[in-house]
Amino acid sequence: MKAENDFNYAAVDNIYDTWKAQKGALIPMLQEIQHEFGFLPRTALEYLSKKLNQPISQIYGVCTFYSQFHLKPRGQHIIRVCQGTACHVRGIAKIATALEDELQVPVGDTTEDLLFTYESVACVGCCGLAPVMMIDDVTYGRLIATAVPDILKKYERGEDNDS
Amino acid sequence: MTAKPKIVVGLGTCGIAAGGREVYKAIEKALTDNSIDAELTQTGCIGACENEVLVDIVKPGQPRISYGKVTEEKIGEVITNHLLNDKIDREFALGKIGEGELPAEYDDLPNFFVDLPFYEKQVRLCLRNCGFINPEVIDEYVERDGYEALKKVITEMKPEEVVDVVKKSGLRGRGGGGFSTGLKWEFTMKAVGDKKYVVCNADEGDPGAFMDRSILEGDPHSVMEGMAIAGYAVGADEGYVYCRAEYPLAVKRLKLAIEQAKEKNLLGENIMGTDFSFDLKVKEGAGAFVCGEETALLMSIEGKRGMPRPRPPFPANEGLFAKPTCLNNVETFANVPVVILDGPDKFASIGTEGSKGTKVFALTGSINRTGLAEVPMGITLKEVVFDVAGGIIDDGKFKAVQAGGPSGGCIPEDLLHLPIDYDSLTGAGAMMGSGGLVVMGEDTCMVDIARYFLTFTQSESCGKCTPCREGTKRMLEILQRIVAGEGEPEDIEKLKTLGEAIKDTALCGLGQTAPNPVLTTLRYFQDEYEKHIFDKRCVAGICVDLMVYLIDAELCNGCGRCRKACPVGAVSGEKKELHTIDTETCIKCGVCVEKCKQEAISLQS
Amino acid sequence: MTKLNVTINGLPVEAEAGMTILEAAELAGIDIPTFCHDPQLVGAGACRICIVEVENARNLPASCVTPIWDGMVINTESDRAVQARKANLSLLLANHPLDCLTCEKSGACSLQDYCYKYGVSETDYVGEGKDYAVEDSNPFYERDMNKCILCGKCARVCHEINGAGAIDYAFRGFTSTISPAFGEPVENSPCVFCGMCTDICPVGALTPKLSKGKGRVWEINKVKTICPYCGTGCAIDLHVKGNEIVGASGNREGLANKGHVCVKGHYGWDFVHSPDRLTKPLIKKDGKFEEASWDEALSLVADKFKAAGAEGLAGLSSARCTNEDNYLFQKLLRMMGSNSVDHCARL
Amino acid sequence: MTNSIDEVENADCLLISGSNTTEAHPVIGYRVRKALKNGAKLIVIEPRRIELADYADVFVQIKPGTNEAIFNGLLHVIIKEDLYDKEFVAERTEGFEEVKAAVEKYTPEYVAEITGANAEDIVEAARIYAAADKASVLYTMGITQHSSGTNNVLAIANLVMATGNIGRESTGMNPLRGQNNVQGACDMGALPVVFTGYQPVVDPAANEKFSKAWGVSLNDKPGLTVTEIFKGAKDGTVKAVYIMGENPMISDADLNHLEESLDKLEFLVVQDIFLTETAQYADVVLPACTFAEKDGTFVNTERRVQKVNKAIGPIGESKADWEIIMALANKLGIDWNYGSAEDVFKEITSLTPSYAGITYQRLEEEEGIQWPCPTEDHPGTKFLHQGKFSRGLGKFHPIEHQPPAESPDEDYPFILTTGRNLYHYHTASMTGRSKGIKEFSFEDTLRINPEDAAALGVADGDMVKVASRRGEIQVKAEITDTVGKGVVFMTFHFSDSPVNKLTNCVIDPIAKIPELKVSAVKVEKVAEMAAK
Repeated sequence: MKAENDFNYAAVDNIYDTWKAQKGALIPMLQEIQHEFGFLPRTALEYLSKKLNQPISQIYGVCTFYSQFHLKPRGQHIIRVCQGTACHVRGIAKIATALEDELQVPVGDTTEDLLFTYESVACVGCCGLAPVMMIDDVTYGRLIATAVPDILKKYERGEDNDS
Repeated sequence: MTAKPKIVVGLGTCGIAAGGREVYKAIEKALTDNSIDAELTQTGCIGACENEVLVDIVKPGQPRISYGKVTEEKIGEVITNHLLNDKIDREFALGKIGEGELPAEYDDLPNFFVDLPFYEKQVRLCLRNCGFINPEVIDEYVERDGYEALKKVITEMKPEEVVDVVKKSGLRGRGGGGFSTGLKWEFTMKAVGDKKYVVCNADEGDPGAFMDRSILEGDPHSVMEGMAIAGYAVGADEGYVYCRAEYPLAVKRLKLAIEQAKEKNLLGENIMGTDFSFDLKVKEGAGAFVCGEETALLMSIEGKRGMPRPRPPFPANEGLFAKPTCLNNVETFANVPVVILDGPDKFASIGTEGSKGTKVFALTGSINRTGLAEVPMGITLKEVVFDVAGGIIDDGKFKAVQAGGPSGGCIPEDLLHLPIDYDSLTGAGAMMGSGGLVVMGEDTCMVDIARYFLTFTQSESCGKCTPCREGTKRMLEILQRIVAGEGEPEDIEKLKTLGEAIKDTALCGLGQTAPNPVLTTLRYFQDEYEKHIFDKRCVAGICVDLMVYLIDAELCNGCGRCRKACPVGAVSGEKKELHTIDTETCIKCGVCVEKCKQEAISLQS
Repeated sequence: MTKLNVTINGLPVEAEAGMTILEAAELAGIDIPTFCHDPQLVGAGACRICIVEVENARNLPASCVTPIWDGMVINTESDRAVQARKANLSLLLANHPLDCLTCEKSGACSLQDYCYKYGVSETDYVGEGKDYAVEDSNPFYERDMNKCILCGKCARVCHEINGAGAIDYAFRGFTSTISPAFGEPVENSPCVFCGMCTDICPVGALTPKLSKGKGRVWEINKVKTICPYCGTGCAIDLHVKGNEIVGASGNREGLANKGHVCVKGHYGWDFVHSPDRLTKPLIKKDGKFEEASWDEALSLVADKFKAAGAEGLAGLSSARCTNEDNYLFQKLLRMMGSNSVDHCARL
Repeated sequence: MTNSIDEVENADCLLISGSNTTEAHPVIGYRVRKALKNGAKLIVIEPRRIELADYADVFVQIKPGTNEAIFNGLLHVIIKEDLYDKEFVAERTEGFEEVKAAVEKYTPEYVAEITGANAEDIVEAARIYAAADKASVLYTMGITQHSSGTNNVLAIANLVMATGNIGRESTGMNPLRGQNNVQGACDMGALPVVFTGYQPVVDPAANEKFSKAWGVSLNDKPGLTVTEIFKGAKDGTVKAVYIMGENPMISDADLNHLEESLDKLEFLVVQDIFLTETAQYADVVLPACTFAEKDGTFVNTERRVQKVNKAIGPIGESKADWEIIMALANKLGIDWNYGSAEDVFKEITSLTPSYAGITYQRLEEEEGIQWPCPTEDHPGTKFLHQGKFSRGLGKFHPIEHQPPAESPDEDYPFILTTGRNLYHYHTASMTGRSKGIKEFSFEDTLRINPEDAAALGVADGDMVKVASRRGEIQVKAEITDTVGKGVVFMTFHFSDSPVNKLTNCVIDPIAKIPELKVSAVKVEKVAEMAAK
């Protein structure tokens, strides 16, 4: 309940007011909400649905149709774990477990502090370095599970730029 | 006022990507450092992509000199040499444009549009201003007869007359099907409605097509003027440009252009003091290729899922918000002022019987000169591929040209004599589409290309109709099996049956044309499919799953690097002795090739 | 009305301008298969099963959304149309569980019927299929989106007829599905359980729970009657097997409701078979009810009424009972000399 | 209803008051939403922010029991701004001047004070309603279940006539009937003052007609109404009561008072499908068939007579009500011999001019017929009062606002108002025995405004005690801003929280409807332990 009250309804109000005069302006409203919040928070969508008198199912349908929209917050850093054969053979599963232990989220999710989004990827094409993961544009190869926490700490400390 | 020299930097998306902004800054610095008084400005894309970054220098009384492939480091020198010493750096100079005197030593500089092979066969109507004017300064457009056509239309012509002129010109839609623009306008004009709209389709989503972006970035007013003329002709007072969100620069320049046009009363209420009012808005897409389909586009502007709706009713009768709507694409609208000012007959004198005017093509692939080329209709594919684009790189052999993006098809060498017009391309199983031309050499696998395009359309299917939603998925699965060496003999038949059924029954243009890349490659290159299926071979050497890594016994010195690098332990061999790869274990990652200093390992089909 | 002449399967048909091919075919008694079409809903043209061959047309238009023109020559069962129809059936089948033996909808399933009609016994296209959990957390109906063929009629009926708009298309392309917002179960959506979506679903994706396992379509007899709840007077069909009601659905012929229903009319019929039903007359003896025969009970009532006299007798008739019941009720009381007849019209 | 359900979606203005249409008449609610999609304007005048209020162009939230004031207020604005239909008023009505004078003092500000609404909203609503070409008023018990219920209806009629919004397609005054055959029960003379088709028992011609047809000399004095019957039972003048298919022990106002009446009765026979709360008090209970087990006819809210068809045989020894009545008649020595429901219907049509043209065959073929249908070749009547009112000229009645019998005070500070929910029907004797519905909607709540709840220290879901001068019940609280401050709401569906123990049985002097929509109550939180 508290979180609800803390929600920035005023931002949604502003966006709604900017666009309400224009017919069918749902998409620009969503674009601005996403710009404001970094994603499309459910609370914002439900609030907008009431303001627009438009069924939330329809708004959800629009949000899930266009690839630009995200219903979940995206992390500051995107971690991609390689699922290629080489990585599989070389034990990417252990790396994945280590990541999940550290991040406390399953594949496809974002950590609560919004620092990391954890995804898997078919093959990053660095089989010689297997097992491999990428964080943003940086590739980490020949990984061992015990190294994972240290790598993540670098990002947590904001020292990722020099890598 | 004494004229200042002018420096123009090509700052379209392509120019920016090639480092245009850095070049611009370097020029600023060079001007300051050397206390040169010159006007520094920007322009859109002139089309010669391979030569980015492009910088033009105009010295009063001299022709405009175009420099290509300039770099941040070298540009300062080029500028100072040119402006202070009248020395033209031949390393970068591409040619001269326009009239004026040059020192005699530069007499041999090629005339940009006449002598450069890339431009020799081009006729620039739509791209008339691209690369010349600063798109962010409306006056530059106005100086080149901008808004004259609109003025003529709203002060001298009746709407019916405008429609007649457009009809007479033979202009056809440049976006896809090639429907007569004049007829479309006539239908919208005659449709009954208390409100009408003009909509510009700027949702250019085909991989490999970027002409609409170039026009919007380089000459937004030409599109807006075309829309306003359409508005006057059909009786609309409001227009939308639906632009894909991936074109932020185009959106920015459009919005700026609209603002400037409104300030000058060239848009908005009572344009140029007449009774005609026309307001224009920009709507950004949100990432759905299908919104390039006209009814899906309208749904999207209405704030809905971009799912196409059945036609009829056509947008001319029931379009945006169920009101009569005139919907054309960027290139079509950009042609309109030319049609009006030059007159329909002049326009119709270009092109063929059924296809009038020019068409802008985005040339990409294995060719020597990539870029945007505007050529007259009726020119042959061969001329475009070999004369304009300069043929295959490294003197390679031509294999096919993919025309029309994911909706188009692959045209083989023996059809290169085909003239470029709507009907010939459609007859060959391809289409004009938005005008993407991807040229492919011998090292392209046609099955892989088909799979590539289908992957695209499949992932962009809206999901509304059965054949597209389910059918493209199954076709893609079959193609994936074939390139993975798991193809079955009946797969070719299945692809044909599915492809025809989708083509025949899909709801919208995207679905109906989605099988084209597969059907045309099956039509012209069935043998490649058969080799993949029956011989498990990919002749182009593209489909990795059909290849094996082999170590050349002659070259291998048994260093063991490959063995150590192999992530799956597929390489065996004693030190200093010939190594071998166990093809069953090998996952074809290619690490061994990278590691081998002897270049002893290669992929064999 | 302008009349247009078209030819369908060689038959000359006179139809009205503005009609679709499907409507013209209906006039001529020619059946065209459809999944996504419903005369009460805005045309979608989504399923592409109703495609027909039209002379001089480039492709095969969907008959449900294509208007006729004068002189149109249509073939609903040409080889090309049938091949395409079979391909689309085969595609739907490839992404649909083949559990017809236990499916509630078996026998009334359009997919089953058309596959039968066109001899599509198995799919040519095996590949990835849907994998959704069956949703049965509400007491009224089950949602099995694995069976959904995305005709979209449920979503359209929810938006266009009911207006609740609880469900809609979500996601895109092959991953499209029909869903409440955020993938919540329907009870967490604005769904009001009118169940019109279950009536309109052509396959077994939406099935009423109360009717589950209670009878096969061919064992069920539908009896049209009027809903016993509010004053709207919705015509409903009671689904009867033997002497048991096993389901209900809206009846489209009803002029008051045109087939529309609410949760009560659709799912509120099972009180009829409640174990609480009174099955015998009861007489209260020493403060406790005892079963009695009709004769005994009615004799007692008659005696008491006579004893009460016209002044002392009153009756409450019923706004739930039929006209015939009410008529005889007031007639009886009035014949007994009492005008003290009323009912709870006011409550 | 003066109009048909089908016409709702073509109105260009709907004024909804005293009707939670989407819950109480869901299928008509669909049509309302369709009308809105078609562009109709919507005015909602309600004490609660019902679902449709969210879609309204103007939502006027009023205190319960202030309906006449608001309608007078609308008419005031319409007259003041010269928006009334002078031609219609002149040609088709009488008594306008008196009403004009009466509404003079109902300025928006004055009405706002009485009703708690915004004055601007009143003006806006009046303008929208007056501007519409085809305006239709939909209302139900929220208008009628008041001590001034009749006046409320007349106030609406004044508004409707002044703007000429009646007697045309999609244009009129439409009470939505709450029960499947409440219209039919009235049509059939299940009222103390009329025979079938509203032929008065006091009218000598009618009385003679029925006496002759039925072969006895009939009483020509009005009988007792339901409230009077129970009063009579209490003071001993009514001795035997025959109740068919009604459950007043849940639905009537002031249940404690009613209980006393039933206890006092010498003999009560209840004929029903279940052993209802009322049947518990009976001396004899007769098992009746449900709608599914019998043939007959229902009349819906748009006066459409429709055929009810037997789907299954009787459960147990139960019988169709008409069969039971016939058997009883025969026990009483009246010799009846109806072979079928159709035989009964034939007698009805022979005695009822407005039904004269209706036959079972026509009902089957024509999907029901809307009365009046005087002859077999008459198609039935889609909407009433076209060109002419039944009495000739439409009569305006000056109406003064009269506060409800009970106003909140220090002891009972809240106004309790009641209604239905979507899932249940009336006393839930049927829906409460339907598996799915029972599982989904199994208890009531007291809807209370967040501010009020906070002041009482009540949290969502807390058990509260609700008490009026007549009784008290316990129920869970549901905190919602759909009710205004000082107002609480409950449904009357649930026997474990029988809200009618609290309601006021004061009745409207003309229609004799109890004031179920307004009673003063107090609310207090029940201590944790006591709740269990």
